Amino acid sequence: MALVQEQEIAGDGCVSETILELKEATIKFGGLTAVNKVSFVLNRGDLFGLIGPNGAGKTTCFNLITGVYRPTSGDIEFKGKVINGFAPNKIATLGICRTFQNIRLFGALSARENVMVGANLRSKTVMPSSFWLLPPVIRETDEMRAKAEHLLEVVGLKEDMSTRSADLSYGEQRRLEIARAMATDPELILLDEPAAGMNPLEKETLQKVVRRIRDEFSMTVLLIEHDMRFVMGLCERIVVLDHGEEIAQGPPESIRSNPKVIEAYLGEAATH
Amino acid sequence: MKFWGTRLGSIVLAVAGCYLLQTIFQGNPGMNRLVVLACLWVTLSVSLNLINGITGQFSIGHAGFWMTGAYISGVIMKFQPQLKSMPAMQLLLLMMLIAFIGTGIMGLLVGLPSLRLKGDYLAIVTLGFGEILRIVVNASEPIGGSYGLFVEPKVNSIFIAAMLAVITIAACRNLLQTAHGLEFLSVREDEVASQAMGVNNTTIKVVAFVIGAAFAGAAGAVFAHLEGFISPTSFPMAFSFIVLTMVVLGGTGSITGSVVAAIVLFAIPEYLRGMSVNGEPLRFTLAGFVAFAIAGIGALALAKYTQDRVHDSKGKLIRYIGAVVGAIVVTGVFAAIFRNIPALGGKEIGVDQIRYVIFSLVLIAVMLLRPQGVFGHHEFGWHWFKSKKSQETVA
Amino acid sequence: MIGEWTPLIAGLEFSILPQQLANGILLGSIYALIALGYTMVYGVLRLINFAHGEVFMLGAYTALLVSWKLGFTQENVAQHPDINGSILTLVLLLFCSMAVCGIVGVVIELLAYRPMRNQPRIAALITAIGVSLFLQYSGQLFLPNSPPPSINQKVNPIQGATNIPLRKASAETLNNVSTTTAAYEAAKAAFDAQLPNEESRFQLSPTGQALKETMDEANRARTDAEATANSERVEIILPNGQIVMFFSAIALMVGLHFLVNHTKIGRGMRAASHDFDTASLMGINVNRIVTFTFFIGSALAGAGAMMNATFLGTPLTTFYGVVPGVKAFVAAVLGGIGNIRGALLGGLLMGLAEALVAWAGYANMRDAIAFLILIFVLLFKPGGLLGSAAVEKV
Amino acid sequence: MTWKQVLLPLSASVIAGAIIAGCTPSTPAEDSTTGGTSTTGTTSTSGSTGESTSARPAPKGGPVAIEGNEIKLGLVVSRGGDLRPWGVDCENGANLAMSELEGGKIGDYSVKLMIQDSNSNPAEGKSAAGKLVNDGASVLIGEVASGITATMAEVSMDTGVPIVAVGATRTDLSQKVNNFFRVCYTDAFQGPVMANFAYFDLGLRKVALVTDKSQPYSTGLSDSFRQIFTKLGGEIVDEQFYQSKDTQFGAIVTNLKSSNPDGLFLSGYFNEVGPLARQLRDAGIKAPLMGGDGWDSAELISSGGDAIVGGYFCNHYNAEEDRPVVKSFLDAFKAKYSAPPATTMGALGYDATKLVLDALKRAIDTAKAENKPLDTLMITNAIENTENFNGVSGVITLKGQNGDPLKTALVVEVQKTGFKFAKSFKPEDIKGVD
Repeated sequence: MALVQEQEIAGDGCVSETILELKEATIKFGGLTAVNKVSFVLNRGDLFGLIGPNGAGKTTCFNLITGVYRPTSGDIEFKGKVINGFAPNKIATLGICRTFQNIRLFGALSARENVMVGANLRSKTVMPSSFWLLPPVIRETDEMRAKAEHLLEVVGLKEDMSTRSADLSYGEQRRLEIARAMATDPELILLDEPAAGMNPLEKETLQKVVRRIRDEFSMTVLLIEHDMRFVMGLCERIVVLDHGEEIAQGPPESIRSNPKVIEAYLGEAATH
Repeated sequence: MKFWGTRLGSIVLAVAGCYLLQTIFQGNPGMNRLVVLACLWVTLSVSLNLINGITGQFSIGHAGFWMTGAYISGVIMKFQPQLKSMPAMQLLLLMMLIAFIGTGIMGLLVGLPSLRLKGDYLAIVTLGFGEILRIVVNASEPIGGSYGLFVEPKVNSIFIAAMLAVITIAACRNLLQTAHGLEFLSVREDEVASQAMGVNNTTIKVVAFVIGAAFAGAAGAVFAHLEGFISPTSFPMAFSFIVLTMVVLGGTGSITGSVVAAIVLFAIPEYLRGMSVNGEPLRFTLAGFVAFAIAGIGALALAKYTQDRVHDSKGKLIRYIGAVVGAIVVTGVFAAIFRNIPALGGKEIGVDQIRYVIFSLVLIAVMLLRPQGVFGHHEFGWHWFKSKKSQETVA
Repeated sequence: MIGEWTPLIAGLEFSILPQQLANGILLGSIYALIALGYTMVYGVLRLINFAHGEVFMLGAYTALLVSWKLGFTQENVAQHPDINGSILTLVLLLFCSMAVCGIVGVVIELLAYRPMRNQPRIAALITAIGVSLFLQYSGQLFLPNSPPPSINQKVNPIQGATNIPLRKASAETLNNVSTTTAAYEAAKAAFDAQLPNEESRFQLSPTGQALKETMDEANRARTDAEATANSERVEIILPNGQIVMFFSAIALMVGLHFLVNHTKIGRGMRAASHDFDTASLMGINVNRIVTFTFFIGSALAGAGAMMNATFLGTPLTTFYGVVPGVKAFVAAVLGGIGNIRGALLGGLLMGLAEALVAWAGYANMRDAIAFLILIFVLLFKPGGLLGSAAVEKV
Repeated sequence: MTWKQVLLPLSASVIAGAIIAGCTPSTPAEDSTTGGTSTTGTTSTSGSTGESTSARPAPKGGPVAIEGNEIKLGLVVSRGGDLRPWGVDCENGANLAMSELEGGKIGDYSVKLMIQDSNSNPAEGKSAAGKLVNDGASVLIGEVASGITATMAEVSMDTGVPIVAVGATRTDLSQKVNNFFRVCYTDAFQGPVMANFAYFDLGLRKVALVTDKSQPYSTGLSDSFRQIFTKLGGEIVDEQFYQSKDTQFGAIVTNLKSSNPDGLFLSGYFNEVGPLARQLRDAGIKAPLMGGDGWDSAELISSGGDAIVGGYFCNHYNAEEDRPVVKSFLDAFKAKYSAPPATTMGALGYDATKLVLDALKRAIDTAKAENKPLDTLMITNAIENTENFNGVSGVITLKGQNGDPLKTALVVEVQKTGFKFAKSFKPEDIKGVD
């Protein structure tokens, strides 16, 4: 029920509470600085885009936020709390969840089971009780199944609920990843190239889904995308990275006309 | 209400089944022991399946856990002989409980490296653990060393062994019935993704090792009291491989697969031991065996080719039948030819002498034809008889 | 027994440390040679070839059967004591072992592993275990194993040992040795002279008994003097056979290194080990590469087996390959499986560890401690010493 | 994760356990009334008093009457695994003994030998023995190793079927049950023989032991040697260990060298002793080598080469002995299998079977005389009463010996062409044993 309230607040746009803040986050691999002093602020309810040419450090940014890597310097704050170097599962528990650029589904599990893994994060029962199949666990599992089915419906995979996830098509797998991430009830969801490999029709549906995530499920969305039209049509604010450095930040219109961005995308922007 | 009814019903059913098993085989001392051993193998293979198949941690040290359990019980009986005054059944249960806990702790120790190691590296560490244990026991004379240890009292109860197997199966199956079980599967499927979904991989892996080891330890206690004598040679490294084979052959992650494979693989050598014609062990000539081996390889290759390349079911069937018939014909012809080769001609071998040759051939053949294991990731259940096969593993 | 373990430091005898290090290196070079086979196959196919130990066993049997064909059977040697092997015989045995093992390796790959190539690795592993069991148990039907035969020592012209003195015993003790030896010789001569009058060596008349006791007394004095000389002396004694094994192993490894790094097929192997699928897309005939890898890896096992069986003379059973197989596997993992230099390093370290553990007075725990070292190394370097732990790209 | 949630499953498990424990039917083969712990040689029994004169506990099962006119003997050997060389020899010896039985019959009974494989594993050995008894075996013969025999003895304990062990030298085995017998001597006999030989005949005072830590046989032999040798006044200056199937012994050889022994006692099997001897000599150790009957194989000379020549070991018989039974056995064995027995188990397997057949004859006579059906207890008693059985491996007396035969041991010297008799030891010759 708390969700509904937050949604209202975000919808009104009156209160802009900072949910994630990167403060000069930097990471070096050996001599290579993959992300260099990147700073940006996400407010609750944002639909935020992170773009940049190949190798700009976007996914590394995600890895920093989700705890796969620990920043060499700088801080990452989630709801005012520094989360540097937390284990990924800890960060997921705090309320940040992600999808992966190179899809990482649990291939042998069905679509529904994939989502249930995510939903299990908010389980209130302990694992030992499942060895005994105690009633609370069964009840909870049933609830999770229902939740999973609902989320699959949201991303449009209701038909394929019991299909092995490895047997799904590429686009379906991407949407399944989103559903799985949503199942963890995150406050902030990170989507890594959700539209990659989709046809225009699928992309359009996806845009709706992402909006719905924000509006209906009141999650803050941070997404990486290559397709400019997709990003520009969807995001309210955008950060552009190039060679690990932040080169621009602002609403889509200002980004579109930013000479630095055009330079970085030279030739690439024109094709989109 | 319905829930508790089902629950109570299945418990009663399981107890009754085990009791039935006991009453059927009680009177037959030879079978009695084999049934107990089969139950122990089932326990071992299902518990390894939890580590290896369900959680995906490549462990080949299961004989070590088995040995730990057996020795815990043996050593306690050696140094606390006054325990013998307890009724045998209660004593066995107590020993199983202690072995369960003790081996669980051992499982914790062995499981810890799994937090850092993966795949083959983890495999060699678990293998090394088994070997270290064997060598240390060999060198520790207070607990018998290589001489071994007599364990008293001997308790021979199909009921207990079967109940242990049932409880192991139930624990694993129950786990997979719930969303918590999915955590184990997700660790197997993709550790990075599972962690990103908030699964604590560390806990999951350690729990898998602890539970898997603990059940193997309990089986060890039963084994020690069944045999009345344990020594490091009773738990050779090869046993770890055989348990692993049971898990993979049944289909990694499939509990029913593990159960069936354990029973079948245990039964093959024992069945071949008893295979006889008019009371004499079945014998055939070495020439015949070689011919059969050659024909078998050919038939296997043909079957494999058919499986991979031929797609219409009628053609498949014809080729399969052709492979079998061809193998029989080739065996006959080659046997006739080989009989004239002096090195092969005269010798005769009993089927019980080549039990393990046949065992290994079955292993290779099954793996070639069905690499995902007999049951794949699936469980055998009622849904197999329904029109639409469910593709879901669990839940 | 636990109470009787030598205290760790007090038991160390530093005068034999050089010798123990040499022992370790000699032992390790053979581990390394066998480990190379594991490592090469793993490098290309990511498959642990559990049947490698059995290929090793077949190599030893090949050497045995060839030596029998050459006339070095026990009866023949007993009848013709002048039969002696030459270096040429050894080379022939080596060649045959390597060729047979190479072919066996290729056949195993073709029949058992190739169909499994696109299957889960664990399935291929079980097939490998199956092949290993098959070779062990079917070998019992066809190969001579009761009693376990050994290659007759006459085959091997390289006998004896090389002594490298590091510190000589003092002149005084040496003098003492020669006096006591002379006294013993004299007593022995007296006893031997008496022997024809006796019923047997062990059933003596009082005279004989007295003479024998004098001789035993003199003998004890002599061994005591020799013991003093021994403890003063520091030396390294290397059995010639093992020296040959060591250098052959090194030569084979250097050859392999050249092959992998400086030839076309070696380039193919490296490409395949880097990325199997891409290599095949790049027009490399990966099947040929795999076949070749199995041939070379198995041939190296054959070489190790032939040298082990000939120079050390252990009787052969079909389980001959199990222990070297496991040890070499450990060595390969220790060095970083898939890495050729790692196999060498791992093998040498294993050998040294075993020798040093025995030196410290824990000979009964030797293998256990080798495994412990492995576990500790892996905990700190999860990819082995030279292997890089694969970092998953997220 | 609250404690309540953790405790609930735990307590549930305890309750479940209690329920199972409570409602379990007790099996007939209840074992709570077993005798002593029997880890030492002299155990007094409690409870069951058998009709046998021995002080060992009686078996729990049996006696089983023999129906029909066929007596089945069950032989367990290792056809697979590490022990195969000994197993095959034992099987050959037993088959030879059977083939010498005229008409395959004793009196009215035809005698059949059934053979099962133990695959060198104690558990499988027990399964094999269980199967044989199930198939109607009235006597068990085997195994060559103590570990497997120990589990087989459990079958004898439960069923009352007597067992005659072939090569199980572990001392305390025979104390478990009174239908256990063996044709080999125990570790407690062989070790002292060699200790006496080393001390008195070779005049050694400082001996080093080399033990195969993975073989109970070797461990036991080393222990008994050490015990007697130190009691006689000698000193054990060092003990080094290896595991079966080791091939390079450099490290322990170097240690042995630094301890400067007068003599070395290698208690392992010939497989490792041959190469070990060569490496000892290569390292410059000249002290004489000694061992137990595990050395007995022609392969010892082949694998040990010149290094092993001059070594002494304790054996059951010697091929050059002029006892007629040895000669006829060797001739028959060579004729049947075209080679002499490869290990000492050929003779022991032959003796075990012969001894059983001999006992059967007497048991059948007894049954006839008492006009009772033949049963396993009669056979047990007949075996127990064996006196002066003239076996290949020596004259065996089991009467009053608690299953361990009274035999003469031979010490033989290894020579280039074979083994030469050195000295024989009767049990009463051995000093230092209480």
